Amino acid sequence: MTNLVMPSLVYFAAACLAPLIPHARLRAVLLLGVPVLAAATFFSATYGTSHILPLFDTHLKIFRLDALSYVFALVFSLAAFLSLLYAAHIRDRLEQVSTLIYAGSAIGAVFAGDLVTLFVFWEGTAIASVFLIWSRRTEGSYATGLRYITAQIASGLLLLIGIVLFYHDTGSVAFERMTLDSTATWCIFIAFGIKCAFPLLHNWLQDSYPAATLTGTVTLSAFTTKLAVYALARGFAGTEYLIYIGAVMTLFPVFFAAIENNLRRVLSYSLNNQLGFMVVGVGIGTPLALDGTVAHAFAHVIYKSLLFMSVGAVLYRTGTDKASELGGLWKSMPLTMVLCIVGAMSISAFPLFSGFIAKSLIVSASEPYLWVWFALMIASVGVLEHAGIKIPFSMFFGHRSAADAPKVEEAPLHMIIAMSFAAGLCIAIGVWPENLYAILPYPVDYVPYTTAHVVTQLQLLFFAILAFALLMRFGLYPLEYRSINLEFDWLYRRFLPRLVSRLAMRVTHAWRSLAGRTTAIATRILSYSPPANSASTGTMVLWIAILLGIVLCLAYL
Amino acid sequence: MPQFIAQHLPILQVIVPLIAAPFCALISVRNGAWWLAFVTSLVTFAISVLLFAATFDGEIISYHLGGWAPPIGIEYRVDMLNAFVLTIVSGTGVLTLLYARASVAHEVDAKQHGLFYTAFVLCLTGLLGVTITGDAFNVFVFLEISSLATYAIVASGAKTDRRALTAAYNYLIMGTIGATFFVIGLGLLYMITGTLNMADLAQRLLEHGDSRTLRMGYAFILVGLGLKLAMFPLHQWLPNAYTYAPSAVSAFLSATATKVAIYVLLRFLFSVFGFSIPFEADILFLVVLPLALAGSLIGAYIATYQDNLKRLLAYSSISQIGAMLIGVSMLSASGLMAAIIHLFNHAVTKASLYMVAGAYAKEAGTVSIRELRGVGRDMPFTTAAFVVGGMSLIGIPLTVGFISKWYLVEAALMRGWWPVVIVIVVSSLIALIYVGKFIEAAYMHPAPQGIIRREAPLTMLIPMWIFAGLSLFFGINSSLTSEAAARAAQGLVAASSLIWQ
Amino acid sequence: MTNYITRSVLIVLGLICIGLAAVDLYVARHSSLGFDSIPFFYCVLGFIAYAALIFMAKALRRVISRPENYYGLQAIDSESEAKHD
Amino acid sequence: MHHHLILRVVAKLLLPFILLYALYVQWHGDYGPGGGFQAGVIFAVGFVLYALVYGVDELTRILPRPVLITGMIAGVILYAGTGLVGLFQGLTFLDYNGLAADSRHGQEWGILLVELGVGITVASSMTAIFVAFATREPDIDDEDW
Repeated sequence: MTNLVMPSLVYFAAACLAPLIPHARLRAVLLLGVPVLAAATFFSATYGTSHILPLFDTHLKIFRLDALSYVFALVFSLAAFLSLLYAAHIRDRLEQVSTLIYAGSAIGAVFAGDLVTLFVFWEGTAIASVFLIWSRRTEGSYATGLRYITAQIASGLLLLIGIVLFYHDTGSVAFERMTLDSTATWCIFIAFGIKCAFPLLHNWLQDSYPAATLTGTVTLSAFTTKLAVYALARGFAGTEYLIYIGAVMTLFPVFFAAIENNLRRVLSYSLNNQLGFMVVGVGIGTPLALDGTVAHAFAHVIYKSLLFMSVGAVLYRTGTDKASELGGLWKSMPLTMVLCIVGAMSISAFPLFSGFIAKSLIVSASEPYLWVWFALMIASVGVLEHAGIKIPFSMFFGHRSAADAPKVEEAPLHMIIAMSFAAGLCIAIGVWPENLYAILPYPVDYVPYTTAHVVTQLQLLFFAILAFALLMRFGLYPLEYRSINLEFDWLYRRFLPRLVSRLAMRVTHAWRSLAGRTTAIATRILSYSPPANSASTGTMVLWIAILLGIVLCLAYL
Repeated sequence: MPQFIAQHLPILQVIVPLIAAPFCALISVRNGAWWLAFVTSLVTFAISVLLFAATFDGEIISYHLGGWAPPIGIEYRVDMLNAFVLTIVSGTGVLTLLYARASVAHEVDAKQHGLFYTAFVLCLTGLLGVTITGDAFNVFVFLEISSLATYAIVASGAKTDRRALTAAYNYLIMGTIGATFFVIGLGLLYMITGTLNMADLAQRLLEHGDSRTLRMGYAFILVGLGLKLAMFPLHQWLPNAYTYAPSAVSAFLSATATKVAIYVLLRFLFSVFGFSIPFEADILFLVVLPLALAGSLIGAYIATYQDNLKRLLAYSSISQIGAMLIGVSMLSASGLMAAIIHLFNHAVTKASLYMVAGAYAKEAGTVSIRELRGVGRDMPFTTAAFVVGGMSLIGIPLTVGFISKWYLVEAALMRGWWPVVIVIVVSSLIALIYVGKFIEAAYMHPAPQGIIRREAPLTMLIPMWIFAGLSLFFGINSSLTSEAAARAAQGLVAASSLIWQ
Repeated sequence: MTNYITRSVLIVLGLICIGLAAVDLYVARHSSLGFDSIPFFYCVLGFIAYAALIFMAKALRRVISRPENYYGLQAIDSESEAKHD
Repeated sequence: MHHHLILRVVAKLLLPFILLYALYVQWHGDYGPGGGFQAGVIFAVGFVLYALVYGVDELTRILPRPVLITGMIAGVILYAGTGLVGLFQGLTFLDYNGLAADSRHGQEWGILLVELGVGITVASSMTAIFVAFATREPDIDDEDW
């Protein structure tokens, strides 16, 4: 036991104390200190530090610091800081407390050295985060939150079952690399998969992120899925299934994103696609690929926050985040536009931006798998389409000229500061990649800025932009209109409920007619009337008699 | 500790509250009855703790009443299991009495307080007596003492709701039938063996072997106790009784009465019958296990529909009792341990939850979930206690509920009973719904117009939070409870003739 | 005015693309893939992939597009927008 | 209150015998059929008969509520107290050997006192239950039925 304070405890303590501060401004400012304080506890600690807590007949390693957990904890701290800064205008204590608990749980989970601790924090992120959705306080957000929490709890339960089985099989709950050779590890794998939004398990993400408050979405986008990527990288690195799962994940959201009207949902699809890159990296499992995954997760958290923040700022000023209702805001929100474009260029992997130096690692590592490499290239074009072009274009230019656009103010100062901070980081990482490479788990001897690489990347991107421009010119680019798109969630939001209600109606009908007939017969024969009060002593005694009868019958058998 | 007291601990455990009870009715000073009852419960708790400490390393204390040695005389016999249950009962007694002062003053007529506390202490006496005695007929006598007193204290909720009278009356009818079945079963056993001392009974039943009479006796005792412990579908007396009783009584009974009945069931199944003939185990698999599974699901399911918070908790109790019976039906040391630890954990959790409900009844004047909307803001500490208890009901880690579920699932897996694991998980999921329903109403909705609610007084908050704190403390550090439960379970298995373990 | 801007943007973009394609002839690539050293590989890939993606997405939209209130009036997409703080 | 003359006279005549019989059952309980439970009930029967014929008010005049409650309590205390004596003599609870110089006499005393305690409690409880029912104010007045 060292004298290191667990960083997650800093968040939890702050979550307990924060609501007691009466002044909203003061509270918002003080909260900014929390991620800094928490990061300070592990920032300069040596790798290998751990805490052991005895529980049951085993020992739990509730804190483990190594290269992998360090990077994730660092970027989570950054994300928590950005979210809190961006949300400085919020007075809702519930949302602040859940942000703190959510961030604290995510960081705690990253430091978990055993599965039980991981499970505790895993559920912590699930339960805390749902309040970011419910904080919107509409009926729709409540229903969405319920669907979200169901998926999250299902993941937690599967994890728990997996842990129990794993403990049963091996007698250990240590969280180390696993192989998919038993029910236990499959359960854990699928639990991770739900949180990582694997194809067909992904719907909770696109369903819920647009439903959160505008600040809540920024927070949500950073933690849950990246925690799952961390868990996969720790537990299932080199599992071949992941390569193909990841490849599918990079591709299919691209199509949905291209035709989605709600911009926060577009970003959610984009998030899913980006996770695909990381999952491919985990699946390949070579040091280069894992470094790529970690670097990509790091860069991704920052530019995805930036994009969500810019959409949030527009939503804050105009009251909508739907592409069909927006456009032409470049004149009234120029700063937001510039920052949004920085985020868009980062995610599209323009050279000198963070996406470029991170994604390249994964793409290079995927070269032995030809089709996967190909999928990643196409997906990169897709990223450019929906996140690089569609997001900034539909908000700031689009089908409206600046004259038609509603006259709104520039985003509030604290939002601009938060976005500038994120944008600065995007550029800094892109220009000086060696600082990020230095903290990755494996030594990196990769050079992103070769002439060939820069040129090919620019060719890919600019010809895609050219295609966009030409399609636009000839009116072939799909215009946005108010609509939603069916997705896999149609199954459980529409099909199954209808099916069940129909079946239930049938069964009720059948039962009623049967029961009606039986009662009629019984009444006629026995002139028996059912007791009015279901819990009358008569009924109770009847049950006793039945039960005693059964037991006695068995006794005579 | 003087030798004199150390020597007589087992009898003092029962006799102290028995003698104190009548004096409660005599004292006419304001709050005098409460003070006497409270001091008495403190003394009994101290005695239980001493007994617990004395038996923790496996010693068995035997006390002969009237100097007559068993099997002729009555014997009080304390081992790990009894001592554990005694501690639960008397500890709950202390805290509920502390809580009762404000709560009962609100819910029971002032002029009935003397008699109320008399009945309360008598109920405590009965429950302690049932637990401590080693004599089968004595179990019946104490069971009746506690039950009769219980009917009275349940009925005393009539000031706030007249339905308490009907509830108490139904409870009386059902309780009497249960006790009668139990005594019929005892009579049949006495026919076979001619003895009533439990240890002696076990010995002679083993020698006797299988017979119709024995099977009948087993059946009657099982069903009788099933009624007392509210085994599904014999639970129907429980929801009304717990709903309309004064809140302190609900808290006390939910933590003790059914738990003691489960203790008696364990004692009879393992120590007396001991599964010497296959029939006994068969019944457990064929009848008790399915009913326990059904109970744990249906109880939870019905709970999700309740608007009355106390009734919701009552149905949740039925579900949790189902979980304990699942543990018992596994007929393994780990299953028993899970049942015993759940017995403690559920007692702690449910007591705190009923105390919360009582605080609402006093301060908000209602226990209807619909009318309690937004109560989380007006009564933050009380509602926070509910959140802790609710998490424990669901089985979220760091609460005792998780510990119970963990051991239960592990025991089921050891037996390879997959469907049982699923039932346990599903019933926790349903628990999530009914707990979530209240928490959502308490925190996410605005309060109804024109309602003034204040935080509950400290005398209610302190015991409530002691229970809530315990359910967190033992959820984090369960070494004491799991150790005690494991030893108690081993003792029971060792006493029985379970050969397939 | 708008037309003028659009046209000049298009022209600038075209010039950049021509420049990039020209550079392709001078840069030697050493990737392990081999086939990507075909001239203008990345240019063609970027253009075709983008166009194909858009057309496929448009086809997909015909199948799955629904009115906003498809899941009832109490779903996120059909709720009023003014609920944000 | 002057109806049922015969009943009133016969009841008054019977009462002493009922009480005497109760006492007989009480004192013979230790070595014959009977004992405190039965005796207590017979005692109570006497009072109930009295109340039935002469009215509950008459009964509560001679046996007010406090007296009944005190009776119940005193019986329990007598019972438990007898048991406690053994405890204080260094024996176990309910050990009567020390109640007299001779352990045989001690046992006799013990049984007698314990049974007396039971008898008093049962008699007063039964009477109290009867009184409680008989004096209960009906929710609905007789005229309103």
